[in-house]
Order: sequence, then C-alpha cells, then structure tokens
Amino acid sequence: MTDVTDTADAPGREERKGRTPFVVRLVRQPAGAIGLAIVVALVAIALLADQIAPYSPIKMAAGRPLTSPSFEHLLGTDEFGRDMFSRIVHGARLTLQIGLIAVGISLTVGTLIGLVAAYAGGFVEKLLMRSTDVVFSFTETLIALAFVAVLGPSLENAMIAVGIAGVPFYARTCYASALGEEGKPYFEASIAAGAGHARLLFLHLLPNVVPTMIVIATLGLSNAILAAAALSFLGLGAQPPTPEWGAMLSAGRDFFNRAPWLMLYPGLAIALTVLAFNILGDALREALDPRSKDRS
Amino acid sequence: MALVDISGLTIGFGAEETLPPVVDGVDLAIGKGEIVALVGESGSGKSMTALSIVGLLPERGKVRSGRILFEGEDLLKCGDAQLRSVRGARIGMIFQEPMTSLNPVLTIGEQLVEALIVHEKLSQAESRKRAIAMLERTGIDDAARRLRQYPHEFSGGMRQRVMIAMMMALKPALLIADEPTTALDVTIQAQILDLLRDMVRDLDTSLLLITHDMGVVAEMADRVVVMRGGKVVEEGDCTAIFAAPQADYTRRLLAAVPTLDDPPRRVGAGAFGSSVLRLETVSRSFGGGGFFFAKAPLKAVDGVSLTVRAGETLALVGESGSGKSTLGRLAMRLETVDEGRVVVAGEDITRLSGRGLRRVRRAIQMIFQDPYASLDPRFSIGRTIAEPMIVAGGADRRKIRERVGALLERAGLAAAMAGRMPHELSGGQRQRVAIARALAVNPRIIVADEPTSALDVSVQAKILDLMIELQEAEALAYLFITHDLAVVRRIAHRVAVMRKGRIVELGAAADVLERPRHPYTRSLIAAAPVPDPARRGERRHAAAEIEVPALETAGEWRAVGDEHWILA
Amino acid sequence: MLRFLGQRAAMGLLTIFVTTIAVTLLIHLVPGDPVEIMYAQSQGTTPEQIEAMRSSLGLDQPIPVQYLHFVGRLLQGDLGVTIRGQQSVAQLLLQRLPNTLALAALAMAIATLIGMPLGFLAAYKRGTLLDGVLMVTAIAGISIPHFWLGLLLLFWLAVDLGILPVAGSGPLNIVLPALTLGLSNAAIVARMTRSAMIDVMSQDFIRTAHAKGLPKSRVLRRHVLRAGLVPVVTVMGLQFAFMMGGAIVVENIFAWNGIGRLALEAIFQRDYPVIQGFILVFATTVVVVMLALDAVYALLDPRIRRS
Amino acid sequence: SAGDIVWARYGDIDTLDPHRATSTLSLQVWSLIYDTLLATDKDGKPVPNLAESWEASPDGTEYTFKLHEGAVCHDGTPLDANDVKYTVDRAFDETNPSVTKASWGPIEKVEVVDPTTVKFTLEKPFVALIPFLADSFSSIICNSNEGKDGFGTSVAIGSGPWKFASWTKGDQIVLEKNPDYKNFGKLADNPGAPYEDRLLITTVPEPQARLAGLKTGAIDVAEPPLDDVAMLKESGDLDVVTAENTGQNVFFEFAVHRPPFDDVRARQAVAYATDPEAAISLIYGDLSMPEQCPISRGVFGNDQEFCAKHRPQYDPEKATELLGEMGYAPDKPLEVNLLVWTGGKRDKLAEVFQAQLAAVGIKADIQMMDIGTMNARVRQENENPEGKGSMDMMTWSWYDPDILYALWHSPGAYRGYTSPELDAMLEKTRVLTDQDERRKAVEDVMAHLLEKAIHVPLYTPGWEWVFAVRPEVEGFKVAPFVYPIFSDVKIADKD
Ligand SMILES: Nc1ncnc2c1ncn2[C@@H]1O[C@H](COP(=O)(O)OP(=O)(O)OP(=O)(O)O)[C@@H](O)[C@H]1O
Ligand SMILES: Nc1ncnc2c1ncn2[C@@H]1O[C@H](COP(=O)(O)OP(=O)(O)OP(=O)(O)O)[C@@H](O)[C@H]1O
Ligand SMILES: [Mg+2]
Ligand SMILES: [Mg+2]
Repeated sequence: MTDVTDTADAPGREERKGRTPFVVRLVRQPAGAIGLAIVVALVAIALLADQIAPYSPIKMAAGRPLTSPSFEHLLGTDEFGRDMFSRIVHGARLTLQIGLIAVGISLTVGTLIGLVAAYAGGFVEKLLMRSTDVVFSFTETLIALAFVAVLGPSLENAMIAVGIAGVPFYARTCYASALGEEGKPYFEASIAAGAGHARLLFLHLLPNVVPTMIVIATLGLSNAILAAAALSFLGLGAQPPTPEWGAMLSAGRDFFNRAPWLMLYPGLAIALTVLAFNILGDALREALDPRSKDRS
Repeated sequence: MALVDISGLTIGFGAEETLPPVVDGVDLAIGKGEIVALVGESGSGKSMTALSIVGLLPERGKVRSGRILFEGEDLLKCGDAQLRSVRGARIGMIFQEPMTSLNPVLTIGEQLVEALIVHEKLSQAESRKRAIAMLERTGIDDAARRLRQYPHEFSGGMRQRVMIAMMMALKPALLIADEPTTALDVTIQAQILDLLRDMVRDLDTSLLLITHDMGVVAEMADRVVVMRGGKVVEEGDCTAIFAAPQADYTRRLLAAVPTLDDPPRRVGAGAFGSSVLRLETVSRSFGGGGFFFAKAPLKAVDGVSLTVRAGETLALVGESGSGKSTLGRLAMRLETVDEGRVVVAGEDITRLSGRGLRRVRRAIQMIFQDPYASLDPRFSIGRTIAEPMIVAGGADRRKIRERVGALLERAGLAAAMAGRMPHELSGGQRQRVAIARALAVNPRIIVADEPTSALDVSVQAKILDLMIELQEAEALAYLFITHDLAVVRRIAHRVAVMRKGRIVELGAAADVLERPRHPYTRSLIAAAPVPDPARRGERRHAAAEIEVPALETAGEWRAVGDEHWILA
Repeated sequence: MLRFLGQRAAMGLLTIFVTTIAVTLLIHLVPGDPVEIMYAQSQGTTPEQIEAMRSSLGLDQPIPVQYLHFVGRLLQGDLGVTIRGQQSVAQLLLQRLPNTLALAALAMAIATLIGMPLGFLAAYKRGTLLDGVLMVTAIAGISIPHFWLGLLLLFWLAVDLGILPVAGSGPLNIVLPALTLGLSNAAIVARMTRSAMIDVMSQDFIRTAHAKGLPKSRVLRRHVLRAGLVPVVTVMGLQFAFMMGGAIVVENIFAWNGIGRLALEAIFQRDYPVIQGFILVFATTVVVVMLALDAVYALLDPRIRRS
Repeated sequence: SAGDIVWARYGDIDTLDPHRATSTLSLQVWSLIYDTLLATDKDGKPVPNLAESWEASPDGTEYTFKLHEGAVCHDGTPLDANDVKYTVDRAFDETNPSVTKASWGPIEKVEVVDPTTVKFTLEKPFVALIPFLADSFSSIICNSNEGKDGFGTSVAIGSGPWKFASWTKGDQIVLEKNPDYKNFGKLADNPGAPYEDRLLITTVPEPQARLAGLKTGAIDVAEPPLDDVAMLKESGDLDVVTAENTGQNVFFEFAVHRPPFDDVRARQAVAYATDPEAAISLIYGDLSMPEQCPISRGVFGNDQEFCAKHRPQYDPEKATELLGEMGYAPDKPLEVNLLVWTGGKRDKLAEVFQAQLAAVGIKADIQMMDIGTMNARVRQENENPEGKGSMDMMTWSWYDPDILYALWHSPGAYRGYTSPELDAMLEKTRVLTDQDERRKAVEDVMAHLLEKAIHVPLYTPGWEWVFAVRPEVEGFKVAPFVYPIFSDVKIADKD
C-alpha cells in the first residue's frame, strides 16, 4: 500500500490545516467582538422588548410629558408622556425588522438573480445583468420615492422600496462571486461528475457564495436601516404611533430646543445599530478574507 | 570575502512563542559574480530568505535573529533610508509574476527611468538613453517607442525582460531572482534564462536564483543551496550536488526529477484496446458577440482529430494558450464544439444533454491542475468522492460509503479520511482525492489537465506513479495535458503537440521526443532545461537554427514514420 | 476607449429608455383614479376639465400609444404641466436641477477633499492606532443619519456661531447642505479610498517599486496613488448618484431649492406629471454624470484608454 | 437688505392665478397682490373696500356695487367696473372656470353700469355672496392681464399694496411696494403704500430652520415650531402674533355609506371617546381651543353654548356602551383608518386621539397624507361600499356658514352624508336675507349634523395661525381668516 501519511507532501499547504474556526477568528478581532456583542444585545432587546420595557411604547401619559431623563423614565418622556426608553426598546424590534425584511428582499432576489445569471450564461445572463445595471443607476432614494409616490407612504412600502433598491447591488456581488466559483475547477468537476442544475446551483454554488453574501448583508443592513429612517424622516415611512427610530427622530426635532433628548436617543440608537452592523460586517469580511487566514 | 554573507538568519511571523520560524538559522554566502541557486520544496522559506535581504518581508514577517552582511555592512542594522539607497542601486530583485510586477497605470518608460533618476541622479534625457540601451540589450526592438507603452501592451516574456532591464540598468552588485521563469512557457523560459546569464556575466553581477526546477538549476548555477522546512539541508558546488547528493532530502529531490533521458514508455503496437475517445475535426472559437459591439472570435481549437484507446496515455503538449485545456474540456463536454464530433465509448456526445450526457459522464472523468481548487471547500472528502455515485443513482448510502472507503484506499489514502475537509489535507493528498473521485464511476478514460504541475517534484512523482499503476490495473485511458516534456516521457504512450489550436505533430512518445519532425516540436524540446549540470549548454537541437513557420502556411498531414504524423 | 465609452453610453441610453417606460407606467400603478386624486382639491372642477386632463395625459388611450405620445412630447422637451398651477414641468425641473447639481457637486468635492486624504493616510498607516481612530470615526460618520447631522450643523454653525446663513438660495446658503452631505459621504469616501489603496499596496508592482529603492514618498505618490485612483473613481459615479438621492433630505432641511424638494412636494401633492418628469430628469442626470466619470476612469486607466 | 421684509412659510403657492387654487398659502399671497371689492373688519364682518357701498334688490337677486375712484392697477391703468366684470366672467368661463366657481354662487351675469358702478345678477338669492367678495377668492384681477403670457406664474397684475416682481417656484416670491396703493377698507392703519420697499416670501419647510432663521435675523416673520412658542414668548427674543377669527374648523367625519360608520352609534362612540380639550392642550397648549360648532368662531351663526348642547361630549363610558351594543369589546376592537393631513402637528394630535380611541376599544390606524390626497381619499372612501371603517380629521376654513352647504348638500363635497331633510334645511340658509331667520336656519343645520355625529367639531384654529416676529419688526398684524398684513410694517435698523 502507498504510504498513507504522505509525509513528503507539501507542507506549504499545511497552513490550511488547523485553521482556527471562523467564529473564533471573528471574535478575536476586537471589532468583531464588539460588533457581535452589540448586535446580539440588540437582538436580545428586540426579542425581549415586552419584558425589558417598563411601559407600553404607545401608552400615553405613562409619565408627565417631556420630563427629562430620570430614574423613573431612564430616557425621559416624549410630548405625550410616553416613556422614551420603552419606545426605543420597542423601536429596536421594529428597526431590526425593517433591516431584516429590506435586506431579506434584496438578498433573496439579488442572490437568485446573481446565481441564475452566472449559472445560465448567454442571453439570460445578459438580460438579467443589464437590467440590474439599469436599476442600479436609479439609486435607492429614487426607487423608494417612486414606490411611495405610487402606493402611498407606509412602513411596509418603505421597506419594500429599500429592499428592491438594494437588489442590483446584491445581484452584482453574488454574480461576481458566483462567476468566480464557477470558474473554479471544483465546479467543473461536479459537472463532470454529472451533477444536475439543481445540485450545481444549490449544493455547490449557493453555499460557496453565501459567506460573501452574509458580509454584504451585514453591511447592507445598516444601509437599509438608514434609508428607511430617512424615508420616515421625510414622512414617507413609518406612521404614528409606531416607535420607529427614524420617525421618532423626525418627531423629536420639534423639541430640538426644549427636550433635546427626544432627538438624541433615537439618533444615537440608529447610529449605534448602524455602527454595530458596520463593524460586524467589516470584521466578518476580515475573518473571511483568505489573506487573514492565519493571523494570531 | 563574499559579497553577501548571511548567518543564523531566523524569520518568523507573529509572536515568537506561538509560531515557529519559517526560516530557521540559515547561513548563506554569495561570492562576487557567482550564481547561487536556492532550491527546495514549496514553503521551505526560499522567498522569505531572499526578501529579508532587501528588507521587504511581508507585513508581519520579522527577522528574529541573524546577520546579513552585504559588502561588509549588516543590512539588518540599516535604517529605512539607507536600505532604500542599497535597494535597486546595489541589489536588484526580480519576481515570479511578470504580469503583475509592473504598475499598470505608468508607462514602461516612466518605470524604467525612475530608479535611475533617484539613485544616479541622472537627468531625464540621460536616463532615457540608458533605459533604451538596456531594453535593447534584452532583445526588445524599437525600444524608444516601447518606452511610451503601458505594461498591458507587453506579453509576459516581454514584461519579464523589462523587469530585467529595469533591475540591471543600475548595474547592481547582486541580483535576486525569485522564480523568474516559472510563469513562462519553456521556450520563453529558455530565452529569459539565457538573457539573465549573459547580463549577469557581462556586468559581473552576482545572482541569487530561487527556483524549484532542477533543470533550471543545472543550467544556471555555480553553487546550490538546498532548503527544507526553513533550514539549509545541503549546500555545495552544482555539479557535485547533482553527481553525489549528500542529504537524504536532496537525494529524494533529485531522484524525483523526471528527465528527458528516462526511457519513454514503450508499448508494442496493438497493445491497446478499442477507441474510448475520438475527436473528429473538432473546432471551438471564443469571443465574438458582445452585447453592443461585436468582437472578433478567437479559434482556440481548430479542426483537431484524435483518438485515445483503452489502456493508453495520450499526452497533449504545447505552449500556453495553444488550446490544450480547451480540447480537454471539449472531450469532457464541459465546452460545446462549434464543429466536428466527439465520440466517447462509442457514443456521440456532441449533441447530448441532460440524462444522456450524465450517462456518458460515467465513462469519462477529469482531474484538474490545482487539487485544492478542484475540491468544493464546503464538501467533506467523502461527500466529494460520493458525488458522482449519488448523481448516477442506483446505489444505497451504505454501499456508497463502503465504496468511498475502498476508493480512498485505492488512491493511497486511509478510508478514515472520508470525514476530513479539503483544507485539512496536503496538496498531494488532495490530488489523490481528486483521482479517487474520478475513479468513482469506473470511467474508461480520464482527462487530466496538468494534474501535477501545482505539486512539488517529489509529490509529483508519486502521483504519476499512482496514475500509471491504476492505468495498468484497469486498462484506463488518459488524455494527459501538460507542458512539461519530462512528465510526458514518464507517462505518455503517444504525444500530440498543439500549437494555436492545431495538432502539429502526433506520434509515439519515443518517436516524437527523440525524433521530433515538426520545427515547433523541436523548439519545444530544445528549450527544455536538462537537469544535469554536466551537460549544460548542450542542446538537443540548436535552438537558434529552428525556424518555426507561421501557422498559416501549414496545412497537410504528412506521415513521417510509423504512426507518426506532422502538419506541414 | 471609444469602444468602452460607447458601451457605457449605450448602457446609459438603455437606462433612460427603460426609465421612460417606467415613467409611463407609473401613473397606471396608482390605486384609484389619479386624475381625480389630482383634482380632488379643487371643488369646482368640471367633468370636462377632468376629461381634458385625462386626455392631455393620454390616459384615455392604450398604453403603447400613450408611451409613443409621451416620448414624442419628450423629444420636443415637453413634460406636460403641473396639476397645481399648470406650469411647465420641464421648465420647473430645469430651473431647479442646477441647484441640486451644484449641491451634489460641492458635496462631492467636500467629501473627496476630506475623505480621500484621510483614507489614504489610514491605508498608509494601516494597523496603527491612527488607522484605527480614523476608521472608527469614519464608520461612526456613516452611522449618523445625515438628517440628524444636518440639524446639528444648522444649530451649531448657523444659530450658535452665526457664521453661515440658515436657509434659502443665496450663494452662501449652499454651504450648510453641502457640508452636511459632504461630511456624511466623506466617511464613505475615506473607507473606499483606504481599501482601494490597501489593495494597491499589496500588489506585486508596489513591491517592485520598493525593490527599486524608491523613497517611500515617491512610491506612495507615483505608484500607490495613481493606481489606487482608478478603482476609487469607478465608485465615484455611484457616490454621486447616492448624493443626488441624499440631496432630497438636506434640501428639505435647508430649504435649498433643488429638484429633490420639488419631487417631495409633488409626491405629497400627487402631482404626477412632476413626479414623472423628476424621475426622468434624475435618472438622466445620474446617467450623464456616471458617463462623465467613466470617461475620467478611462483616462486614468491606460488599459482602457489605449484600447 | 434694508427695506426688505422676509416672511418664511412652510410651503409655496400653487399659482398667482386666484382662480386656479384653494390653498391658504396661495390665498395669503393673493391678498397682498390683489385687492377685493369688500374687506373684513377685525371681527370678520364684511366692510366696504374697493366698493365704497353696495345695494341689494329686495328679492336678493341683484347687487349693485359703487366703486371708489382712484384705485390703480399695478400697470398704471385705473381699476374700474370693467376689471370687476373681467374677473367674474373669467371665474365663470365655460372652458376653464375657477376652481371655486361654486362658491361665487348662482351669478347669472355682471354688468358695467358706468366705470364706477357694477351690477351682479343672480339666478336666485345667495346671501353668502357678500362675505365671499371680502375674501381673496374673489380677488379682482385687472383686465390688463388679459392675453398676457404667463399670467399666474410670471405675470400677476393686481391693485393690492404689493406689486408682483418675481416668483422662483419653491424658493421665493418677491413683491415690491405699490407706491400708488390706496387703502380703502383693509385692516391696516396705513392709508397708502407700504412703508418697506420689498416683501420677500420664502419657502422654508423645516420648522427648526425657520426658527434658526428668525433667531439669526435672516427671517423677519415666520411660523415657529409650535412647541417652541411658549419658550419664545417667555424669553421675549421674538414676538408672537396669534391670528384670531381664522374661520378654521377641524372636525371628524366618517365614511357613512358602509359599516361601521353607517351606524350613528359608531360615530357617536367616536365623539364620546375623544376629548379634544385634553388633546389640544397637550399638543398646542393654549394656542388653540376646542370648538363645539361645525363653523368657526367669528363666523355668522357660531354659538358655543348652543352647539355644546347638541354635540356628544367626552364620555368614554358612554362610548364603550355604544360599542358594546354594536358588539365590539376591548378584545374585539373596532378597527378603522384615521386619515390626517400633514403639518401643523396634526399628526401628533391624531396620535392622542388614537390613544383615546384605543382606550374604548377602537383601533385607529393613522394615515398621513397631503390635503389634496386626503380630499380625494375621503371621497373615494365615501364612494366605496366596502372596506375597513374610515374616518378623517378634515379641515375647512370659511368666512360664512355657507360652507355647510358646500360640504353637506347633495351630492356633498365628498359624496358623504346627505339627506333630503338636510338639503332643505341647507337651502334655507342660502336664501334667508333676514339675519335672525338665517341664524335659526343655520342652527337647525348644526343641530342636525351634531346630533347625528356627521360633523364632529374638534378645535379652532388649525393651521398656520401663529407667527413669530423679530422684535425690530413693528406693525405686523393678521386679519381675520389668516391674512397677514404687511402695509403697516416698519423695521427698525437691524443694527
Ligand atoms: N504573510 C505571511 N504570513 C504568514 N506566513 C507566511 C507569510 N508568507 C509566507 N509565510 C510562510 O512562510 C513560509 C516560507 O514561505 P516562502 O514564501 O519563503 O516559501 P518558498 O520556499 O518561497 O515557497 P514557494 O516555492 O512556494 O515560493 C511558508 O510556510 C509560508 O506559509
Ligand atoms: N471561456 C473562454 N472564453 C474566451 N476565451 C477562452 C476561453 N477559454 C479559453 N480561451 C482562450 O482560448 C485559448 C486557448 O486556451 P486554453 O486554456 O485551451 O490553452 P492551454 O493550452 O490550456 O494554455 P495553458 O497552458 O496556459 O493552460 C486561449 O487564448 C484562451 O485565452
Ligand atoms: Mg517563493
Ligand atoms: Mg490549460
């Protein structure tokens, strides 16, 4: 029998052995750890909003109107005496939902388009990629505006609009990534092994573009949250009494002088969330980057 | 005194405690005017050693201890500014990748003159003159005009010449060349090596040549330093080492080097079975179309006819871009033919699709060049090997699992490895997995596209042995694509030489390699370095005499011997 | 290069073509009767007036015919009239487009002037504390909603310090909105520049430049910067489109009389001719600007310029 | 620069043509450029203006107006009876009538008796004509505008205190003082031309930006963020001028042709469930006040006490009871849409109402939209026999109870509630010339609307009625129905 251990085989490739697990590599970066921690905390807050929030987010006169932060109302109250802390906490749920749904739309549609375009090639590829190119130059805001112009302002419409606007970017990224994977011999090896379309698309291509798409989605989440907040700010998004942060920020500007915390907290909440997803996304990218594979 | 005197050089990445050094106490001296070859397997620390001399170690690489004396001065103690005055001016460096080593947005001229301006404070005009002279010496004609061009307008070989001109223009005392020809075709490699040797001799420059190609070493080196695992295992005079290697590793290394002097595989006529793969005037072009503007198509394969019989290895050789891989892919039906027919195991697969195609794929399988890339990183080894069987259907899980184990063992691996992921294997092991996968459905023929060229010589030899063993046991046929003529000699029964999409010579391996009739074949063979310093300079055919005719004039197939044809 | 630009131009034309179709269909997607919505406010509107409007919008004809009419009028520079006040939409848009363009261009200049050097510096100091600080600042910058930033700047610079005018359309009035837009985009530019430069710095040809013994500054200036600019410019087009979009928000805050504010009003007023015109003009502008940047890109990259 | 008054508002005019728009923003500007036959005194009563006197025929179908001499159009031509005729004929132009044609009443013809005498002939009596002619809807357009290209956008020749100079849509309207202006009856002390040279009317949508402008002195007059009014008053940095007799009325109305609001109990439940007083004081403090009547304070026929007796007053238990009768309970809430138009903090107010409704088991979804869109939606909701329950917070400003005719006489402005009985009552309000009789008729109508909870009044005023003014600006005042007057304004040296 041939020597099983194959001792002489390239130790140069050895570094791929014992590669540290992905999550470990992620949290080893301070940014990754911080980003992940904040995101996990946000998700926990969103899930446990009912338990965490001391008051109902929409119940008026939970306290006196416009009281400044105090022990009773950690972040003060708004002009209706609603507890700001409770609103921010519930807003986390909503904001994450917005982000997830919008990104969910972009991600699914974009990935599908990208995959199919890369896989099918030929006319289908050209058609799909050219049309996403066309949508690309419309910009997010324009699509959102057109959408809201037609269907009227609402949070759902804003989410869908932001989602659609994101599609081209996801499609392009996925397309490029899938093309790269397709060009790798393992893909052809599977074709040669006789794998059918579904197998190639969903067992080989998809899992291999997923890491890239996850990074994009994490970064995209922050984008989507900001875009939806901007729409709310313009009055094209969430409708009252929904405690959406962008809408809260927008409502709070009437009290810019009298009760600055009404703008400060939603603003900070948006910034913190966006920040967390951004640094998490960056850290993910770093952790997935082959060049960083054996960093200590 | 030696020009360069390195002692106790230790280089590591990251923290000393956790990560072992990649270069470990290396001693190395280079005399004035001397050509020293640094050899060793991949990852042995050759490049790191060289880069540490010019202080260009990658970001996190650090010299942990040691001394690098250059012209009597310790380079490790130099400040950044001082090091920069040495770099380029006294020590030149050439890298492996000619395609990416030049800045794509600056003209060749700008890149050639800037070092002259910086180091020698020459005027623009003077440095231009020097640059032109240097370029001309490297054999690039119309150099004055060429200065205004950008790198993308140059071929790989020309870019490497530019690099050499750039580095030699300052007449450095030492030139370091890290795998300067690995990315190039053999014919161009030969020219570049000749150029390097001439320039080094003329300017009395010392050369540290890093390579893993023993042929190149034998052609060029005065002295050889062999590295393994970060340590120098042997060093000595070139001829001496080739004649009587001392270290165990060196011996294995040299033994594994295939040479053109090995006896070719010979098999008597009629020893092979029926035809398992037949290509009939197959053509394939790329390009054309374009969404808005049409592009001129490129004929990658142009009316090729070939037959491979059971139990036979047909090697396909030729320079880069000649269409070898495309031909292999056409045979696999990974690419569709424009014209002609592909017949596999008696069945015309040219117009097949879907189920029919999948059935045929049980008869023909493929092995790729890069063993790592050819395995889905997210599939375990077992799953990868099982895939063809699952796709073919009919077998239950247990049977498949058993067969995966058997195949692994057949390929020289342990059945227990099925659960491992590709990144947990070495390069050679990965290629064995790829072979096991190819064997999974009992194919009649395997198309192997440069299956060993990403591997170290020693591993390469083992893989070739395995392939031969399998072939003999099961009457497998191989369409073996390579550019390495020594490998051809080792494994092929017959050889087809490709050039610009056409087969220009076809015949038994022994005939083609020993009595090449087509000038192109002869130039290929002439360019292949001989891994024997004793026969340095001796060429099978004087390269200069060979004039390869332009392809347009070639046309007719002509038999020039027993089963030996050329296109003339 | 001509071929490259030709392709991009064709792409742009295609975009505009698609936009014209989308814009024609837009009004049909509105739930309910758009003309009635448009006229609802005017109590005295006669059925004849509504009919007249319907036919002037061509809504009484099959969609392909409508499309042809629309394009026909478009080619004569006619985008119809506003529902409220019956003014020429084309005139209105063209009057205000320069304001938005000026705003976006100035913002882009600010973003570039701040973002590029910082991104370059961060790339150069990669891995150091400075890099960390710069990039955290940049991410934080991206994370601040720009409408919030706008208000903060407004109160700080215009009210507290009183050094900039608050709102309106005087020559100095552009500063605040441009600053808002520019600052929040500077962060993006900085990050883009940094990653492009880092990419370039790890390229083989930079190692070659070092191997030639060039002084560090020269390597950075000639080799890194020149080569790194190419990818940065390619994303500038998108950046600009992004700013045009962001302009809608800041225009509203600072009463900058741009096309975005017009669109926002039109949306709230359901003034469909204006919305249609806006989308068309906006998309065309983005296409043209991107094309211009493509030309710059082609000039910077000899691989394209020379082919 | 010196001599300029800068007045910033949240939005722009639609047009300079008084026959082409209805927005308050437009009307305010027309009132500066054009003059009217009549004017209002500070109580909102019609008084002579361009017309020094008028006479009505006994049957109420003929009105003869005697014009002042010496009124001059901005182009220098005298303003006379021909201009009046031109204006009315234009409003009734068959191919392109005024968008408020209905409010002019049943005018049959207008005759020029002599240059200073003009006679209106009506098909039937229409008592609201006189108050209408005091409003800027009836702005007298000089006949020299005839045939001018760009009338309404770049040309607007009137005879008011300010001459139109230029309009950059979305940005700024520039008016120059009319040196020839003679004030015959408008509510300004200044008998002639304005004191300052120019009036710049700019658009600044963001309230905080307007406040910032006021603070820096870039803006002289503007609506401040309502929430900062108290603070401004206190600090004394800016003067706050509140308009009175705005004629504005904010009310709930319902889609009555389908469940649940086809049932009077559901409408009453809403009325009982909501406490406008509490809501208003929370949102507007003392800037606004509850309104019991379907027409506003200052308008003929308004009587708080009378209306309070007929309007369902805040009583959440009663509301719960009514809802219970209809089969709704807190665990089975009544779900409705609440349409609200943007601006003026109405969104905030709606949130309070939403919370109040929620307390009795009515789940209201707030939908914000522009007034134009809302008008259309309300009509659509009324015409649609199916769908979720729909109610809206509507707003109207009118100078006469005739508004009730416009809203609730068949077919109804929004195709909402109508009945033959109500039609008859409304018709009476139009023809009765005797004040007391008419008042009685108006009261009958109001009682009907309130008891059936068709028109549930909430508060007045409702929009654009608070002005913050820089301290150095003197003489700024606001006439009834929110018409700011700039003729008396003098600006002390800025520094
Ligand atoms: N940037 C890096 N970070 C960490 N380890 C590195 C880095 N670059 C190289 N190494 C490690 O240093 C060792 C020596 O590498 P080196 O490039 O000198 O090998 P080599 O002998 O030149 O191999 P090859 O023939 O493949 O070029 C290898 O094990 C490699 O994994
Ligand atoms: N998918 C493709 N699209 C366009 N051109 C292609 C494609 N595949 C191959 N070519 C072109 O066809 C020609 C032949 O390529 P092929 O890969 O067959 O060469 P090769 O002999 O295998 O070269 P090498 O030794 O470098 O692997 C080349 O010029 C290549 O650029
Ligand atoms: Mg190396
Ligand atoms: Mg190949």
